[in-house]
Amino acid sequence: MPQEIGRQYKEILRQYVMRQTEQNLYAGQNFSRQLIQKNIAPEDVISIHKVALEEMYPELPMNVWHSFDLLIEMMIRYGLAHAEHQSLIQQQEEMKVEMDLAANVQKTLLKTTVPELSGLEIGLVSVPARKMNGDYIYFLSDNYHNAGVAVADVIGKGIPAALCMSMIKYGMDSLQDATSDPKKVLDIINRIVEKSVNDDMFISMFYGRYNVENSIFTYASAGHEPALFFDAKKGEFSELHAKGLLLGVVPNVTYVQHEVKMETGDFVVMMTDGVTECRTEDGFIEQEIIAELIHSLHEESAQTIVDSVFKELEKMQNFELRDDFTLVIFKKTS
Amino acid sequence: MPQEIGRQYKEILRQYVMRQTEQNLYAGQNFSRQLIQKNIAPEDVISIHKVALEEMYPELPMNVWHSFDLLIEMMIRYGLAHAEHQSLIQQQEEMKVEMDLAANVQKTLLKTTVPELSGLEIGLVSVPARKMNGDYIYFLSDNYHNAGVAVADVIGKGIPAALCMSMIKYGMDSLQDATSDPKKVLDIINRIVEKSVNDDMFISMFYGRYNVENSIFTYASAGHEPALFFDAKKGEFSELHAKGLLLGVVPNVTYVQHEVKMETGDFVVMMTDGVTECRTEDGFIEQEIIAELIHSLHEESAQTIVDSVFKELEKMQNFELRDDFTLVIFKKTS
Amino acid sequence: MSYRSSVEILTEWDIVAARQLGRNEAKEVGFGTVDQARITTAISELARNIYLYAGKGKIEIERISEGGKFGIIIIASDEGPGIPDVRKVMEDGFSTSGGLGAGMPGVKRLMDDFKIETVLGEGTVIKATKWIR
Amino acid sequence: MSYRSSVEILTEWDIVAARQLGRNEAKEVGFGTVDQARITTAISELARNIYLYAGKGKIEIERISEGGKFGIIIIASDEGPGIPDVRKVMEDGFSTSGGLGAGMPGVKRLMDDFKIETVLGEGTVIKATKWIR
Ligand SMILES: [Mn+2]
Ligand SMILES: [Mn+2]
Ligand SMILES: [Mn+2]
Ligand SMILES: [Mn+2]
Repeated sequence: MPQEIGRQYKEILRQYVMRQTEQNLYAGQNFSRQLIQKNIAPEDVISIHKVALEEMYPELPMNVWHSFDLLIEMMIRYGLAHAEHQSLIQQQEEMKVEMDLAANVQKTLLKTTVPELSGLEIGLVSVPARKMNGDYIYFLSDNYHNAGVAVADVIGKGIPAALCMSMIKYGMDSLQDATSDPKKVLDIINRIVEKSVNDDMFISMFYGRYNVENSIFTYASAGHEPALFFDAKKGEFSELHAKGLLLGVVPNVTYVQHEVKMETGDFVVMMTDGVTECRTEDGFIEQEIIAELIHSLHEESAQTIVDSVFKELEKMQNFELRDDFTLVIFKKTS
Repeated sequence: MPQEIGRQYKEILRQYVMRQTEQNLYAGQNFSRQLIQKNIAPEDVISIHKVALEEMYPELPMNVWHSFDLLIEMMIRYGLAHAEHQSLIQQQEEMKVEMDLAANVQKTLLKTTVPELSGLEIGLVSVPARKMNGDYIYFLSDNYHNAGVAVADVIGKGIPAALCMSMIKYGMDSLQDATSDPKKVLDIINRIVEKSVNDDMFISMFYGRYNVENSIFTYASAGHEPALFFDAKKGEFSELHAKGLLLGVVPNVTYVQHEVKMETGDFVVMMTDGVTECRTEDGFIEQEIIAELIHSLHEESAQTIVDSVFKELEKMQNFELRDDFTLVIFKKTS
Repeated sequence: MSYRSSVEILTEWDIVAARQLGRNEAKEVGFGTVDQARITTAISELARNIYLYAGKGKIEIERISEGGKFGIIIIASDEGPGIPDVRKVMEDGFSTSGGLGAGMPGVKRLMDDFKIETVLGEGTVIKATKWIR
Repeated sequence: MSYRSSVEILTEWDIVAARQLGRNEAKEVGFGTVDQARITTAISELARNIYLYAGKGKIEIERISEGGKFGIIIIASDEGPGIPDVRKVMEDGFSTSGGLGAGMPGVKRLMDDFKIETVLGEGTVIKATKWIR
């Protein structure tokens, strides 16, 4: 223990014992900040205090000094926890650097390009609850007639989910054909997932394909959150239901697909359960609130809608995302 | 603060002030354990101490009590750090569960089967420095004539490395042919890596193939640690050098391959730099020591050799692995 | 209406004045010595933030009671630049705090309840509540 | 040869005896009060481990000096089952220690140097050294 610290503390103590002002307490607390930064353990602080007091009041009874020895003993384990904290902080820092890097690797590995088709607007927001995203979006397109999108969610978050996602990506890569039927896409991905994933990992996926020639949106679902269809003329929402088993449960599943005809101004909202299961302290945010919110924005561009919905829901949840949040909108503009 | 705690502490303090025995200090420290478990902050401990002392010695001068108020103020930030520690521990615990799960997912994703060919013994040990392995082993085999092995190392550790590995796996999966030439394998994997990996991620890979019919071991390297060849007759090691660029640097690389004829008792040692760059407090463990170690074990089975080498090097490093450690031996037994 | 008093934060000395106000109020409401020190530390952090990042603002202390419980609210407000990423500010920045447990997560820990409202370009209002146990 | 004294660990009371020995030695060698308490805590942990996991063993204290520096070595030895995975034992088990910083990583932190040797089925010897600063 450098003597200088003892000397400084004695001065602060002398001042405070003389005059119990806020300023002297403030000086004390600022000094304690420095002590922590210098890795002084709490038991050392007691010892410094004892020494300073001994020098100032050597006449105090022995009992007082004995009592300080017990207090030092009491503080040793707090000091250990404190030292543990320092190394934990360092580990945390390393982990943070690693996670940032991993998130970057993930972004590069899973990158996908939003198709640009005339007559179709696509809006996308996908925000991980933590560093790594367990939601996955993959676009397929011939850049002319068809735009397909896979919206997937690994049941689970973080790194294990991210590892699973990399597998889906390779499955999707192998498709390379935007005209594939949604049911067929789910079929293929299901087989890949079933083969290479742990039994306790499940993935839900929605696959939708829009054809600009006939304005038909075709979709199928593997246990995924239903999509919403906004009918601009009626100003109403309806759910795009589709039944289908989660990916990876059994090797052979035949998925069914449905279709809906879109008119100008209509849009389809695809999402993960991170959107529908947003919750505040008071419980879940009601579905209707989300639908109303989107409704109020329906004249905006697809990207503006998704961005605004995310911002609003983030605020409602007091800026704490409990699950990865993904929202995709396909909007027919002409 | 429950009054009970104050009462108990006062009793411990009374005992200790009366008789300064080790047993009383032991009682105090055990009590401090309980306090920590009950989430009592260090500033609370000072306050409890002050109250107990006040009750025991009300006649002490005011200065003593003022001094305790400053000490409480000094402890507040230690208390904050302590509370931070508690939540950090919880995060750490969640992270641990997540990493365990991720390591499991990785194991399932990257699983590979050790080929069984008559006349060839294969030994394998691959231990991650942390939870996730950034070293990767993949076996290819026709289970009859040829056994191939890819030994790869992502430059980097942990999760980002693990994500990259998943990509190599899909590349290797697409090969499915144990007769492929090593140079061709590296060629293909290089193209995949170059396409989908960040510019700052590099992977080294050694690919070796043994043919039981002609006893020839053919190999090529993409910037990987050289393999060692043990000549049983001479009782000597030589390095299997092979030049070649790391994977992922440029899209088109032509790798060169070399071959070596094996006699009964000969073996090839393939490894990652986690083996050659083992280090103790005093610096790197010398290459010669590792070679001598393997030499002394050369009559053992391939698996016994790799296991023994790992155990010995782990001990030399005081049980702290600095890098993922992978060692593969191909030994001709007849 | 409940009793409210305030201190303007312009210089570093005002931090001490805000602490003094908070400690006095906490004492009068009936908090013990340790909790007084905790409330004061929370005020310290909030006032320091105003001083460092907004330039000026104020700390108000409001005494509250509800169903026989008594407590205190610290209201820190400024017309500074606002906080662009609240999620980030509320995250434990263990390494940046250097184990000091400082910043907004520290204030949240010292108090029982913590609310933040911020608008870019308009300012920030933070309300932190603590009840006597 | 350097001065060495020891305590057998068989019952929980022997933990106190080992602590007492360690504290006396540390005091005589010239450690300050706080370091005495740290050395004693390290002995506590080691003796407790013997008592809990090996059944019996001993704690020896050796005074050491080197180039004008003075210090102490705690040697904890047992003929228990040995430690199957040393890496795991030396890892910070934050959650298992519940923030108590206990176990072998705790001993390592309390002391300056820490060495462990263990053979399955034969036992474990731990040597922990601390120097006067
Ligand atoms: Mn998920
Ligand atoms: Mn989800
Ligand atoms: Mn590596
Ligand atoms: Mn390596």
